[in-house]
Amino acid sequence: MSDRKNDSTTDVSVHSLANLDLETHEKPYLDSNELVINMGPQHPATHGVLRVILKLDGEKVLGTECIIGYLHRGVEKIGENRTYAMFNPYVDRMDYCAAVSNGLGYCEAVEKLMNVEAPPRAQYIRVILTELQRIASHQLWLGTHALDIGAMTPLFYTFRDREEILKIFERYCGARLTTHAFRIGGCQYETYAGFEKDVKNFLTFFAPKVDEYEALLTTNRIWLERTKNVGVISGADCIALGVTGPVLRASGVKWDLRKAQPYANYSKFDFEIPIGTNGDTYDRYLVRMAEMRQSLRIVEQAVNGIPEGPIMGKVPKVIKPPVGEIYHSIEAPKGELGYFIVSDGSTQPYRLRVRPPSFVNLQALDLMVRGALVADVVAVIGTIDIVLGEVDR
Amino acid sequence: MPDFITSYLGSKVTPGEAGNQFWALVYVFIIFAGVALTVMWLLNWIERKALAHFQVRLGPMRVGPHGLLQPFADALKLILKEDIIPTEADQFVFWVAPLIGLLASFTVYTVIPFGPSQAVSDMNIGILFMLGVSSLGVLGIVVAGWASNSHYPLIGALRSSAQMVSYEVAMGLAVVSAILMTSMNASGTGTLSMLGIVRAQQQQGIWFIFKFFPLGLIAFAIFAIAMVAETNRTPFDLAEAESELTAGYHTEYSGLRWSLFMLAEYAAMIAVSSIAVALWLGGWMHPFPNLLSSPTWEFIFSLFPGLTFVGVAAIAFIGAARMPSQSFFRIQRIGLAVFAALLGFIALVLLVIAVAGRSGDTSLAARFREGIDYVYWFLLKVAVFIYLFIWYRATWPRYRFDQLMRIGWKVMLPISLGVLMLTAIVGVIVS
Amino acid sequence: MNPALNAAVNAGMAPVATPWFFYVLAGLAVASGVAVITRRNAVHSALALIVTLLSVAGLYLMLYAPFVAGVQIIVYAGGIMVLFLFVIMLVNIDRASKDRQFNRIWPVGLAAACALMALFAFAIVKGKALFPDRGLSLPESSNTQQIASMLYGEAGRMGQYTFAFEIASLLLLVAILGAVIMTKKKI
Amino acid sequence: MPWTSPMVEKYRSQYGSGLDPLTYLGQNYLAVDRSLIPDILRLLRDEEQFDYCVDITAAHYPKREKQFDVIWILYSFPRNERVRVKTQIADGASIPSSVAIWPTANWLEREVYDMFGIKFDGHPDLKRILLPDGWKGHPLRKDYGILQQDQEWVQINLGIESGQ
Repeated sequence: MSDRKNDSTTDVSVHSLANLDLETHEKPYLDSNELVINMGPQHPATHGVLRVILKLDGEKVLGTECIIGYLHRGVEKIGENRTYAMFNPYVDRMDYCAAVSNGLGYCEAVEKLMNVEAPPRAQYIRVILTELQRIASHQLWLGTHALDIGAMTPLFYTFRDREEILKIFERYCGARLTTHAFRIGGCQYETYAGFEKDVKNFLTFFAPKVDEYEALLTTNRIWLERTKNVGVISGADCIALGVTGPVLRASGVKWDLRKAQPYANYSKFDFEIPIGTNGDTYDRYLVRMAEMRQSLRIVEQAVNGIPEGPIMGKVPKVIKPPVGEIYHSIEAPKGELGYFIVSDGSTQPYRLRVRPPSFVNLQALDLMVRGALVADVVAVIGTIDIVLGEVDR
Repeated sequence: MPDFITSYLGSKVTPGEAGNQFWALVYVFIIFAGVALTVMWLLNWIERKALAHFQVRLGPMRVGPHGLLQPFADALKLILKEDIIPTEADQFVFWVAPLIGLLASFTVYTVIPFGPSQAVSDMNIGILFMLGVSSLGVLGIVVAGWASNSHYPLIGALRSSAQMVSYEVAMGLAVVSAILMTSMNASGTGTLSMLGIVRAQQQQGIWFIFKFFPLGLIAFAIFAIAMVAETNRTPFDLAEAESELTAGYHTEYSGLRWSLFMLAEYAAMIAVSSIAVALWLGGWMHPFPNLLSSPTWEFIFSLFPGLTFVGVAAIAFIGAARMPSQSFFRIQRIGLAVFAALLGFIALVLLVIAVAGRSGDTSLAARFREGIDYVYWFLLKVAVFIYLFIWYRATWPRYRFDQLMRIGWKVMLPISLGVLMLTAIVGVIVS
Repeated sequence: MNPALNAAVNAGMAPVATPWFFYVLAGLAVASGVAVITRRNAVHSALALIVTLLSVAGLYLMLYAPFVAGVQIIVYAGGIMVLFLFVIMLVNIDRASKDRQFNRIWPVGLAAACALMALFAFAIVKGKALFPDRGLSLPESSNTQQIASMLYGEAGRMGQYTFAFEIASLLLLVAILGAVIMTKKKI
Repeated sequence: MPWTSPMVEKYRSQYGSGLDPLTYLGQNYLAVDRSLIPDILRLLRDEEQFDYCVDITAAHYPKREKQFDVIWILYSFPRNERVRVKTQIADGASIPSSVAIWPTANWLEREVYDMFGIKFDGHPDLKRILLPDGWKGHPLRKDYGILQQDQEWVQINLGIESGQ
């Protein structure tokens, strides 16, 4: 299946996350080198409460160290103390920019553990909403990333268009951000009257908007200078560091869980996996732009082929999966989002582990910014697309 | 009326040249008050509105009709805010830094030639003085960054000083090539005086942007880029790059002291735009002064100021008419209508002056008409630049520091040097 | 009225300012000059130096030398002082301010300063005749043009100081290259 | 349910009873004795092309003698296949770090240490990652209550009586 370009065995010496020597020595008299600055946890460009300690030589980055956990809420511990159904809303609070995707992963993992399957209509609704959520997440990413690099305007364009997606969510389930759209075994709500029309309207509305974003940035000289060859990471490094999602694909590895290990009913849809070649910030931008277009394709096919039928599978009132364990992962907008659930046969998970893409991807920051400039750190943090709610859980 | 007032009204030179201290002071007052008000109110409002409309937003809408009074509300807020000086900061330097920048950018206005006699003084080293004083503005930024005793402001200050020093070189060379063009006359002597430079364009019958095409254009382009860097605006706003350095050199500033930095930045924007207008775009001259100089054309051009105000008043009236009809908007609607009426009145006065001043060249009305004409065309050209500044900000991302330096030293400096040499060579050949 | 001022007025130039201005500027220059060497904080010293330079520029203006004044502001206050500040900010100031302000050879420095002052006084008192009173012959052309014709000559004639000027610029070029070579380990 | 495949057979014959290949709901995992851990992981990467370490986590079983399960979730890009490796260790025991095998293990192992207190030998920088450095207790252990917190830390560092 995998037609990766970088077909190398992962080299151990590829990258060792060496630690920063942050101890402040007595400065020599005329020493102008090595400035240690603290970026965050309150900083406009760290997308939340990420704290990055930068060791600088002038403007050149000698090394970074991420301090995370400011938003730690103990989601996994909460999961062990709630029933399966009660925990469902909590997953929305991890990657709050892609709540629907989180919910899909969790519901499918529990369904797999119980060996039930959502009915076809529910699968279609799930795919439509999840792909819309992917577009929304990428829009949010694009706006904030462009803002980090200094372009203000894309932010407002993307928020204007993201609003249309959120409106569909709101009409469907009443919530815009933390949607709690799915239930274990299917969907809670039947689509509202006019759902298909809304989605189709959005398709025709949004296709030209992607071009609009691209008109602003893709051939913008300054944008090119700021993103090309910035934060380069090779495919082999990505794999060694466990980096997934658009970052991995931009490095030329054609790997998408929707194709590699199809879940929901993604195998029924025809779409492509966009990949980049250089693994730089610009390629990641292009990959995400192309992914928005591919998501539109999927939504179009799904909304045209949505069958009639029930929306909930046969799920007992009290969810009690048999003893056992399961790992299930989906392709969230940010990468591989996995749930590892151990059941002891009771109504609560014995152990619930979330494999968050942002957390793992963030590890690559150090490799990507060494030797770059301060401004690149901001660009690279943006391009990894982290959500601190998910990093810290 | 006292002698010193009436004696000057017919004068054709600047009050500084005529040694008329009273009128010099009046001019200083008009210019400073005008600039402060324009900068604080109009420029602030226009930047926010224009930027908002670039970004599919409305911008300020609540305070006053279409947010017209928002800048005043903000100014009031900033003045009333607590003046925080960090304990670790260098108190005195922290206190004095914003004043340096403000002083530098306002002092420049003494030599801006709004018209042949509409300037405070015609200094014979005008352009040199302007460049020198405006380069002092960076001291305010550097010192502010240092005095804050904090890492981000320090990096902002370092960036700013490196940027200013680099771009001043290219800017200076571009300016020199314009000065060189002033010497393309019979006597072969150029001038550094701002008025002299505009007069040279008048005598040679060409704006310097078109002189020795494309040399003038290239020099102008170099200056137009360098002046964005000089004023720390997007895409060269690295000194205050908010996504990297939170707010750069003014991170630790708040309230009035912070607003002084903003005031200085806006004032500097107008100042550098004025240099560009005076040096390349014919200063106070209306378009095609050599072709369209018949009395009829003069009359048509003199109607422009009045017509502009008519246009703005009309827009304001339409805005008032289109206000929603809820009672909540009644005050706003009335306010906007009054504003429109005021603009209409100004337009009427201007048109009356234009018509009355048409006949002779000696009457007071004619003097007024001329003065208004000069100032109008000068400010119109400056306004184009201000709009460009806002447009840049809405469109472009920010350059990275090394790219900025590379452009400054490896692209703009060689080009401006080459343009300077070519201008000199072409000048020698032509004369 | 002194003759120089008289000549200036005759040449169509209004007096730039009263002697009062001179005393203010001179006092400012001296006071800030003292501040430059007495401040412990290097940035304060640099700021005081800027004030000195600006007041000297003002004095140039009073001497009908606007070009020199303008160059003084651009080059010294605008350019060199910014670089000074740039360097000072990168240096670890805390330690510099703890160092002794005056080292052991300060009496020598004082003696040298006194000697220089005596020399100036001597020159002013005794050598008045040596310096022609140029103020009497203020020409029509502006100061800028005079400097230009001194340096570059006019109407095909080489200027008085063209050669020296070119040599000086060559010297500066050599100094720049030397600075680059000294700071860069590898070129 | 036992898991059979040529790969498993090969290792089975090599390591014997230290290795227990199982499958559940179509997902394969190897229950491995702690002593075999670095070897098996290295073999899986080098010879079986499991080049992507998806996740490292643990589970706490306080009633067992060896209280902790440490679980590696691996994926192979060339084979498009997942496998889990599980081992049991006692409280206080340590386990060899796999940072040298997959660099991504760095933060994942730190998180396991943070949440369970399992030490990884040879980890370059084993310290807490999500919780603050001075925190007492490891929250994902079963004996750590859901409302429990390090009162002392909260009082000293946050200056408040309680975080709840």
